[in-house]
Amino acid sequence: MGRLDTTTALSWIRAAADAITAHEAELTELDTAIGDGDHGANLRRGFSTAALAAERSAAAGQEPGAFLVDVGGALISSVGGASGPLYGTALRAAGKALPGPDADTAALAAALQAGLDALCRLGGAAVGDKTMVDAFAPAVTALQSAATDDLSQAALLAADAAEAGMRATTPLRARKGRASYLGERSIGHQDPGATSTALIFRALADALTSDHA
Amino acid sequence: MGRLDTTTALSWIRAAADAITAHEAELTELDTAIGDGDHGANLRRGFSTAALAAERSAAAGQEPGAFLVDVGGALISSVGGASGPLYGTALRAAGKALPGPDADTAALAAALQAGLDALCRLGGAAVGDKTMVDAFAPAVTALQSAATDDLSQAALLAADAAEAGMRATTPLRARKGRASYLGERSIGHQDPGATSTALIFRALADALTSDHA
Amino acid sequence: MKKLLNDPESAVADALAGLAASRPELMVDQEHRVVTRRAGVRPGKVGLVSGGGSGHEPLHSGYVGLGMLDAACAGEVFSAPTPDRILVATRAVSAGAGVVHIVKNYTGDNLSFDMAAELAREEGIEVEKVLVDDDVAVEESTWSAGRRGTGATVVVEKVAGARAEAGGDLKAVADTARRADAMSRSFAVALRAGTVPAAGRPGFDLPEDEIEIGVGIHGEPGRRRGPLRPARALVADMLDAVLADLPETSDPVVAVVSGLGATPLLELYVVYGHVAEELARRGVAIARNLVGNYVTSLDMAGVSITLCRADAELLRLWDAPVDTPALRWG
Amino acid sequence: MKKLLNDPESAVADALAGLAASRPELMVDQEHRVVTRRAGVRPGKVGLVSGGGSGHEPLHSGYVGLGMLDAACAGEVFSAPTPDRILVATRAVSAGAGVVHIVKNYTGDNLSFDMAAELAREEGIEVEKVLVDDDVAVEESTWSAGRRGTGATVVVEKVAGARAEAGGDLKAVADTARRADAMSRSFAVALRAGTVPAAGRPGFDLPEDEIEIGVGIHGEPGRRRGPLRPARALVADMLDAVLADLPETSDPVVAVVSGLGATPLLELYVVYGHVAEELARRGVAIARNLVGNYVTSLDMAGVSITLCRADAELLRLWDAPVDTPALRWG
Ligand SMILES: Nc1ncnc2c1ncn2[C@@H]1O[C@H](COP(=O)(O)OP(=O)(O)O)[C@@H](O)[C@H]1O
Ligand SMILES: Nc1ncnc2c1ncn2[C@@H]1O[C@H](COP(=O)(O)OP(=O)(O)O)[C@@H](O)[C@H]1O
Ligand SMILES: [Mg+2]
Ligand SMILES: [Mg+2]
Ligand SMILES: [Mg+2]
Ligand SMILES: [Mg+2]
Repeated sequence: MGRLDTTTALSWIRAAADAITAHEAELTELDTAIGDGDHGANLRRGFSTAALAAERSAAAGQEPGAFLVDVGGALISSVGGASGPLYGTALRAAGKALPGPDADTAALAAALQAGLDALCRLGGAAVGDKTMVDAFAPAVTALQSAATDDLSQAALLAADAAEAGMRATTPLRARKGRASYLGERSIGHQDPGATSTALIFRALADALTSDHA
Repeated sequence: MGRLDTTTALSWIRAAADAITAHEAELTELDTAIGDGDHGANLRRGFSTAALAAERSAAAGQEPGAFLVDVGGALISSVGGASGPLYGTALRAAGKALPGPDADTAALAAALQAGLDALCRLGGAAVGDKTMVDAFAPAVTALQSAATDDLSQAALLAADAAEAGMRATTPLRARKGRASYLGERSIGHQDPGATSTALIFRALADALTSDHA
Repeated sequence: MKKLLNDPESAVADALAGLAASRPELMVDQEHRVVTRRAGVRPGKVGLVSGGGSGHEPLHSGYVGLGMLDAACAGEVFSAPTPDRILVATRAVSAGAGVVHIVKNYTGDNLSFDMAAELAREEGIEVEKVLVDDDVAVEESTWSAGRRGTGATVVVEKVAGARAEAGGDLKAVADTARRADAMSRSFAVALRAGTVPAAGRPGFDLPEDEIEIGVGIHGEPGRRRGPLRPARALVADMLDAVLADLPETSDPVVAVVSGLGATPLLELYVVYGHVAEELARRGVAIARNLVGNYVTSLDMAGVSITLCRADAELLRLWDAPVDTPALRWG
Repeated sequence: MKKLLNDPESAVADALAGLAASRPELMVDQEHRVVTRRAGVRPGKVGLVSGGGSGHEPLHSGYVGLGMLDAACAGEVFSAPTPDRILVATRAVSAGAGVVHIVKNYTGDNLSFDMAAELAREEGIEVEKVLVDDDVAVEESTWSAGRRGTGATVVVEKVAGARAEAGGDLKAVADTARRADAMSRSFAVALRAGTVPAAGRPGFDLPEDEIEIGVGIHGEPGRRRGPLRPARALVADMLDAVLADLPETSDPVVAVVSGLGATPLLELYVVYGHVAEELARRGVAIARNLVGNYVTSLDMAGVSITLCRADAELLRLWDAPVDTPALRWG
């Protein structure tokens, strides 16, 4: 009942790139409030480069794992901000943990868990530090614990969980990234990275839903 | 019926200094619109220095002529803007043309004419160029042609003429000073120097009126 | 947004094109946004690479030249350069003696430089990373990403460059740079926010009578707002913050008063006057000083004060000849 | 008004105090607001005095030093120094060979320097006045006080200083300076007005999408308003205006791109890139260039472009060693 193959993975990255572009202004806004205002431009640039890499990788017949490694590499070499190495490393680690031509819910969840682990190792952030981890972690947990074999259903739950995690960053005081420099003043603002993470998980759900409709 | 002696001349300079201080913001405003915004500060600084020089000069028993030379010198060495050398030179020339311990209307008019001539020689401006000359010249003319021996009455006419000349600068296009750099855009603004000239002639009338009340 | 630009997208590329046209002694690799010395690196000399987001000019490209950096990587505005580009710069300045990376302490910069160093090492290039973290507005605690790298960068790059030019080996150059950083502290205030070209509006709005206190160089708000006060009082507060954290030795200091991009020199000299006055009052001697735009934050109005305790060796390195677009003497 | 000052009244004095603290090689006479070289003037060398209103920093005090000015007179903000102070400066740098006054063409400056020259001559000091009038935004006609002196001042002061340092006599130094002025033209645009401290608010307000075209350096509005356009187009228009009036010779030019006080270097380099591109297209070679804040107008955002046709002699004088706070090479 729904597996992630390279075609669907390509749809995911396309959808993520579209979502980032559509929300660029919002991400800029959020990063202007508690960061340096470049998260929207960083990710638009990064995902448009990543989408090109994704097309090439898919056209070259890569399996989803190698495909995600390619996409992650493209992010690392195009974003520049903190989010680039973090997202890129997460996708590369996820890709390396994803065997075979397609993945079911459990395999994808395990791969994304590996990606999350790499991200946390690299950035040193934990849940509650007001970063992308606050959206990423609950999404992976939702995917892992989804009581369904239907990957698109599970992805919808993951997207919901990411969005809930994203919203939950608002009252937090930042401990990592630029927002931490603001101390108390970071409280009351939604984290830009958690917001883009939620967009990326929503794009996964969208890709799975439409491809397997 | 009223003559300008050193006591009255001192009252004049005091009154002029007070008027300039009271109208500093207005002069700044006018000079900001078509100049560089410093006419108010220039003249406040200049007239407060000039007022000190005036006190000293009067205390030293100078006659009105030498007194005006002292005051003019103080303006030259304290204003800095174009208006400093111009006013200073005018007062110095007027002082040099003013003989004796006191002056009647005709003598003062002749002295101020000499001051005006020096001012025009130095600055090269004529009536209609949108400068202090536009207020200064009609004031001197009014003084010269006043059909009265009463100096304070004549000074009132001169002040009125200066104010009319000042107002008449508004529709003019500047040919001298910074406002000339604006070309057509100088039209529609009252000249700051003409405005301070009107204040100075009004101060003369006030000094003469109150001293001889 | 009012800027002398063509398009936010091309701002960095266009500025680098201007730098290339203005400075034939520099080489600009537009594809990778890497600025190097046309003369190249003397065989056996330690290579010096720095870089970071653009918008801090003259940092870093303005410090490439004899006696200072060998290469600068220009990221997008306020975004770290990507690892592949840092790698290109690292390769370009590797002359057999290893390469020092001077990195301002921000998450993105740290990650990108670390990844690039990893790749360079795989190619057999020895890399030492030196972190600049001088901004005392950020308390080092579990509640932050650590002190930011700001005004001290110019001091670190200057002395490290002199040490490398004088033949120091990789460890010596890196240690000198680390010592300069350890001896430096900075604090900045902003009167008006700057505008990131891609964002199009100022990072924050401030009432006419308030300033942001403890800002960094990325347009973020400071630790708190406070009233705009006379320069003398403001400087005293800023020095309190800097001196409270500056290592106490009997050495004099190098003092850098840097505008944040939109501050006229008249005001910077007013500030420096009070820095000199206040430090004299507190018994801290100023051995050298810089007053101007050295580490900026786009068109932010404000000022940063950096002090670096400098012993005889650091002073000697400071005084060594330097010939770059933004620093030149000796 | 948001500025790093104590009091508008003391702005100039406070800035001079900072300059004095920062630059021990300069001497600041606070009573008369005169900045001179501590080393004094070599007997038999022509003395060089410039000055004008403050608010144009580094002009003029930042150009006092070896190979450039011997003295700078700092008036109040945008107000010429008074004649008595110019006289003090003139006396201070008179070393038996006469003194050149470099005067930007404004009524107040002209009158004050003329009066000072008169007084100096009465004391037996020979004085030559050199007028700088490079701003093509002001058409020379019966309708104006003549072209303003703006960006070319730095070129004139540089080459005159070199000529004097090289032993030129009074007439030679003055003639060199006049030739540099005659060969120079400038044009400036403003994106945002600056604020005179004593006035407390900006000289003009501009909508977000408009600029002032043809501004001077005293905060006055320009000849007209126009839309904010891409830097490339703006530069082409500015060069049109400059080149239309620049003497046509086969000589290359010295190009100065100066920020007006609140313009980040990133933008100035973007502008310089287009200056280089456009001049190449039009067949005008750039022999030397400056990009930075050289002649400013408080915190005005904007840029001026100055071109000076420079023959071999002017280039040689340009290249001669200079050691001042704001220009240093050779
Ligand atoms: N150490 C970290 N671990 C995890 N996420 C982080 C960390 N530092 C920053 N982030 C995330 O990165 C986001 C900012 O990304 P971006 O604006 O692109 O980079 P930068 O902060 O370098 O400008 C933050 O909102 C936060 O979610
Ligand atoms: N050539 C001139 N002749 C007569 N008056 C002049 C001349 N140039 C300027 N002025 C007067 O000076 C006034 C400006 O004075 P001020 O602002 O103090 O000096 P500045 O223009 O040097 O800043 C103008 O409004 C004008 O009336
Ligand atoms: Mg950011
Ligand atoms: Mg004025
Ligand atoms: Mg960033
Ligand atoms: Mg003025």
